[in-house]
Amino acid sequence: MLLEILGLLIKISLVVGITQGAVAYLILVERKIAAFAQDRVGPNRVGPLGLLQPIVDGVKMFLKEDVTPNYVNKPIFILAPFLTIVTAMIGFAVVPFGPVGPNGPVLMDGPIQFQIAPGIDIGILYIFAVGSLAVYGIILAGYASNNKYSFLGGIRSSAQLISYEIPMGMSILGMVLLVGSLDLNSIIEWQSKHVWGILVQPLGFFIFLICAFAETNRLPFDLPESEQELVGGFHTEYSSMKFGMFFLGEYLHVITVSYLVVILFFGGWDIPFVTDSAQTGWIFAMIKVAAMLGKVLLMIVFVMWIRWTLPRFRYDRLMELAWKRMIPLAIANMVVTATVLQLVRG
Amino acid sequence: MFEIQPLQLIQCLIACLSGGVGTYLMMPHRRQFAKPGLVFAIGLGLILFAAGQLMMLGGSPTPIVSKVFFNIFAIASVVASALMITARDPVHSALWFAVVVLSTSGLFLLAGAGFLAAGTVIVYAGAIIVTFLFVIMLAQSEGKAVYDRLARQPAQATVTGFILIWCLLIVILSNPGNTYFQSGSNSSASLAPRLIPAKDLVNYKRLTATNPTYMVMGKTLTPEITLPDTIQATLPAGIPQPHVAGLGAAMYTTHLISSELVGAILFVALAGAVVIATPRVGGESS
Amino acid sequence: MTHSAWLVPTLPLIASLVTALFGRRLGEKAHWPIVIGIGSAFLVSLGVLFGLDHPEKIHLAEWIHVGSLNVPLEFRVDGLTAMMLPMVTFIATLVALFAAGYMAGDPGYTRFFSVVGLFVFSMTGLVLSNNYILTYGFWECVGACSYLLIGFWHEKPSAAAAAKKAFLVNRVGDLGFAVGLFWLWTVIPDHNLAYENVFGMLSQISEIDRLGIGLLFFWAATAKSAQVPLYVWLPDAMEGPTPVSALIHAATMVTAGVYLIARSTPLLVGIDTMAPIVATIGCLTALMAGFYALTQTDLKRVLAYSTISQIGFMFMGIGSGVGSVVQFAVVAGMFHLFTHAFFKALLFLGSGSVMHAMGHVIDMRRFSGLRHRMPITCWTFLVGSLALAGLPPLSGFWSKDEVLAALSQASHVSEHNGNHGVATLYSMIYWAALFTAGMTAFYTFRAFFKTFFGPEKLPSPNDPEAAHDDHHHHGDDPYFGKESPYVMTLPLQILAVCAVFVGMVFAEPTTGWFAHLVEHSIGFEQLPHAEAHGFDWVTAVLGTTSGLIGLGLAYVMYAKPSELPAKIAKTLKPLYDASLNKLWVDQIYYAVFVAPLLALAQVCRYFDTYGVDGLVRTVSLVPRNIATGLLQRFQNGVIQAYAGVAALVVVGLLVILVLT
Amino acid sequence: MPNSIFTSADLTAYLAIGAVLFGLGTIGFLSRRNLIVMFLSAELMLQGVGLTLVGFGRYHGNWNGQILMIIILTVAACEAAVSLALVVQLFNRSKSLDVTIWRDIREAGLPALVELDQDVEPFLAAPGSESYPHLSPSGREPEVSVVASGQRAN
Repeated sequence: MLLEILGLLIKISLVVGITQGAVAYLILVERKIAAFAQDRVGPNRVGPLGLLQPIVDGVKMFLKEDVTPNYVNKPIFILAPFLTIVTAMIGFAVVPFGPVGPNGPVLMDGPIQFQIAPGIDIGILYIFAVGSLAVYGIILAGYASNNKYSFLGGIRSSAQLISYEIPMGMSILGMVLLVGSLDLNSIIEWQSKHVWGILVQPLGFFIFLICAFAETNRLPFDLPESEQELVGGFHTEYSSMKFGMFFLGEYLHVITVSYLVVILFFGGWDIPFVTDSAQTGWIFAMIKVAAMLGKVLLMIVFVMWIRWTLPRFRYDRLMELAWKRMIPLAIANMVVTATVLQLVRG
Repeated sequence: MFEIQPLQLIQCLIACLSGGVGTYLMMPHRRQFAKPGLVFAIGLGLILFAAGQLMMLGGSPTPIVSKVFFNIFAIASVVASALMITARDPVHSALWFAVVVLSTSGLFLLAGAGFLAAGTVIVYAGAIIVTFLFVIMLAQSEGKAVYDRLARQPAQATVTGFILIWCLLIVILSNPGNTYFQSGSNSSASLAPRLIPAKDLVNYKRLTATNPTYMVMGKTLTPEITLPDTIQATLPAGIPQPHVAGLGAAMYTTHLISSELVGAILFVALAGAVVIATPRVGGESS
Repeated sequence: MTHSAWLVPTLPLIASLVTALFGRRLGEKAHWPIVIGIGSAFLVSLGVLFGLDHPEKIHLAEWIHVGSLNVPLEFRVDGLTAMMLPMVTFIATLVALFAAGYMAGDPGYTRFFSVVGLFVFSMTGLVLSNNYILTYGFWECVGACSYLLIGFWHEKPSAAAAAKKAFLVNRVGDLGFAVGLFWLWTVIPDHNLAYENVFGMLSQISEIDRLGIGLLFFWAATAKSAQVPLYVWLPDAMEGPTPVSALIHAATMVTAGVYLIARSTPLLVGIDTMAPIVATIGCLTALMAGFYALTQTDLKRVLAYSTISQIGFMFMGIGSGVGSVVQFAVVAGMFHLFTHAFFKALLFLGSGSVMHAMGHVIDMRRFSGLRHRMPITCWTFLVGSLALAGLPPLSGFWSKDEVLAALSQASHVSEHNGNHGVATLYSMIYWAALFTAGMTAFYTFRAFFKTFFGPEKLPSPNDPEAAHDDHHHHGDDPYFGKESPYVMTLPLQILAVCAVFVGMVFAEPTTGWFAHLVEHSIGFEQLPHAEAHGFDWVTAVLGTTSGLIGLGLAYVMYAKPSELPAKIAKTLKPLYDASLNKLWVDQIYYAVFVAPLLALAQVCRYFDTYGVDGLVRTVSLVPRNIATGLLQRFQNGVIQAYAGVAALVVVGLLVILVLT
Repeated sequence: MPNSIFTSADLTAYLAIGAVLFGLGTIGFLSRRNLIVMFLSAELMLQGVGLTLVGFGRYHGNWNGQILMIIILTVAACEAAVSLALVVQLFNRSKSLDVTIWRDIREAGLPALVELDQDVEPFLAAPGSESYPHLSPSGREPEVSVVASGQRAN
């Protein structure tokens, strides 16, 4: 019992530490990609190839003066960035980083599970539930700042996030129907046994990807913080590490979403013809973890690439896209999948 | 039938009294004798005390982890709801309600209703409360309106509410099944059918003991086996519990019509909300 | 061919449905389905007529089957049917063609044709049905169509009132039919009201029952066929479009009563009191209507009264069926019905053509001398008038002659049987009929001369007579003052040809085809009949003379403008007023029937307001006082107060639950 | 715990918490005057009922409780949608969320039951200059959308 709890704590600290560190370097990656897209060099002064830049950035964040304006709603103003980062982090509880199940590498009489909370059979629902809480951070930040632009940003984001949650939830239903389970690990195993999700659910993948961009407030859907219209959006009044937390939360969301895309549509740890769920031992476990990480990295790079490729949407177009395009498409995808399944399985 | 233990009765009364006084003190009202902040703090303390009494009343699950989490969620939900109904700022109200929903979801999770827990968070916390916040922010951006700082007849309301709570608690605690299962004896076995019909008991036993699967619309399903403890003790262990699949099967077979009706209601509400909220062109409302 | 007779009602029904469903899309072509449907129904009924060698029964389906009551959907083709079907469909086809021109541009164009199709369906079904109950059903359908068509321009208050009046008066008659049916149902042992069954069981029905049933049926017929005392609806029915007047209120529907009595003749034969009653009522109607028609200024009303009068002739013919004359009487009545249909439809369509050209003005005082402007209408109208006046050798002559002959024979036979009173009655009716024939010629040609002769004059809004002006503005009417289009004059010419020849082709003295046909109807073989009837030269001469006198008078008075009519009107002022005001029958009906009913309704209303309502109000005072005194204060409008009460009620329930 | 035994003591605990939530919701509904807080209180009562249902369902070992809770969830969503639409309409008419001013269904001639507004607990404003957001239009509306909406209106 105690050992279990200890293992759990180790896993949690590992995940938190790695993801936080990853975020720091993701910012560097983003800046490099931005520089590439704009035909610049990018940060290259701190350390070799600018590799120490994230550390310096972090130090700067911590050392800056933390300004809290006196007209803000203080409790909520302080609560908002924490909410953002917490909701972004706890989603990782059910994400499998590698193989999960009885075939994992054995350590101290038990297989290691590359997942903080194995055996939760409603993994996807959990992630959606947690993801739906992410809106609080933004809307409360906007409200508590007591600032016209922040407020508008918060209002915009709440409408945007609620709207895009619907098609996002519906787009994965096709995969859920195919697999017959809400457990992320089962979904990966089904894909390794049969075929990657993107091949059987291309429309679902497409809708999910677009909604993921909107849910993470990334370009071309970063309306809540669009600089030209709203100064800085909901985080205009924030400074220092509170601002850093919003930044962190955004990148954590990107990582979560990338994991989801990889798990749902790109087979998770699966490499065709190489891996399957029956393999045991450390070597295969490491291969699987690496495969998963690689795919997630590619996905993150894709997200950043899109940022420097597409211009921002107008707000009414954004809502129209959700309600008039995405939702009908998602419903059609679901109905067609269900019908075909019923016909095939009888 | 009034089979409540005197100790429980007294505990109940103390919890209700302290809770009632605490709630009354926390209510937004005219205060002349003390600072509002102090009164609020005293009320909150009383509420916490009442919640603790309540925890002692009801008992809690046996495994230690579950016990801890159960108590955390229960106290959080009770205290958060008390704060919700007394908050001056409606935005705070909504946020406290979000806390209530989250802790209730935790309780759902502890009762084995994981799907429902996630669903409640998605629907309530993710959509309904956000919409409420949205409207509050549009309608009234600061909690300084007169009607938010002045409750309507707080004393009468609190008394009514806590009489209701007290009655409910007495009814719950004086449940005949309560004494039957707590004593663990078969002395009042004749009362058992009030909890679960004898016929169903036999069926459950037969199903779970001899035939662990049964057919629903051509699909094989494992029966749910969560039963009152005395009966459950006699059953073979290790039969897996279907969760979402079982819920879905029950929902779309036994409760099919209800599901359809709910869908219809949802559709009608959608249309109704659109019609009501759309501003009339050239009408009196902006 | 006879077995396909069921097509005759079915085709118009389909056409009607097609028009009703797709009429909007057809637009100006909405008449095509109806013209084609009725036209093909006419072809089928021609086939039925020529292919008829023996009566045939067509069983289509079960309709009502309750206990011992079994009403099949069954058609019968026999002589009467085979005679009626082509007549109805032929005239309906021509009227539909005419209406295609007449109704053009009317907003209710498709509705009109749809109802016309429905009407033809009902009428052909009525004559085809082999069962009293089915007949009753179609009888009501016909009435409904009539209601729809009279009230076709329902936005006009007068049209709506006329439709209501027609419907109500027909209700009064239909009551008679219904009660007669009930009576018949009780006296027929096996409750089967098929014609052959009823006529086969005559021996088992007592004479008094037969008389009662017959009188009730005749009561129904007086309403449908506009006889005294229920004729009042027909003149008002002229509010409908003129083609409707031609089709329904002259040629076909109004003859349904005559048809019913003719069809039921086997049921009534042998009852001596029945025939004189029918003949008397017919004679009275013919005289009265003819009298009214003398002074009418409205062209359509003249024709309407002449229709009533001519149907009176038909009833006179049927009513002369005493003793051995029965079969001949029926033949005479039905033959007059047959010929009358052609020339009356012709006259009505002619008047429609005049109306069309005059911008829907029909008052004869406002136009005259139209013979040069509308030559085709004029000549066809002349043919119709001659036929109506009964001048040889046109069709009206032959049929009127047969009616008169039947009357004189009835008188002889009664005399022979020693029934002096009845004989005297019949001879009086005979002379009255001759007089009426003269009146007919007079008013017909009065209308003809006033319309087509004299100085040329067109209606204009400045006319002092146009006080109650119509709302039709004919400023841009391309047909104003001109001959009607081809689609309207063609039916006129066809009908004119028919009006000339149809009598000669079918009449007794020439071919005897008609009598031969009618004798092949169900039950008619039981009717007593004398040997072949020769041509009655005396009657023919007398009738022709009477008609010529009427014609001559009309020529003298109206062919050229003269002071003569006004002088005569002044001399015979009481008679003139009586005719102009139609003997004040409408006013008498109002005073006798409508006013007492209204008074009774008023009494009921006051009883309801003060008696019943007063009681209810008194009772309601009790809770009201309790509410205002005690309960009102709880309705304070604050939702939370209500919710608090609800919470306390829950507390109370819980207390009860715990303590018990 | 989901896989462990659910005793009647557990059931009692669930029922007790449900009852307390229900009662507190009642109090909130009875005493608060803000329409939105009243609706939140009603939702709180629904949560209490949901706890009861789930507890009973678990205790009896069937799904009925959870299914009823799902139905409640749906109805709550509908209620939120419709009621919020109504609240927005009411607010547009009276510029206030106070429920006590909507008393149109009361009998005539009854006195007002609400205390007068002068005895209000003081509002402790945050020190310093305040700038509350006022949603005034910033900048001109894009002309394209005006033309488009004009065409749509025609």
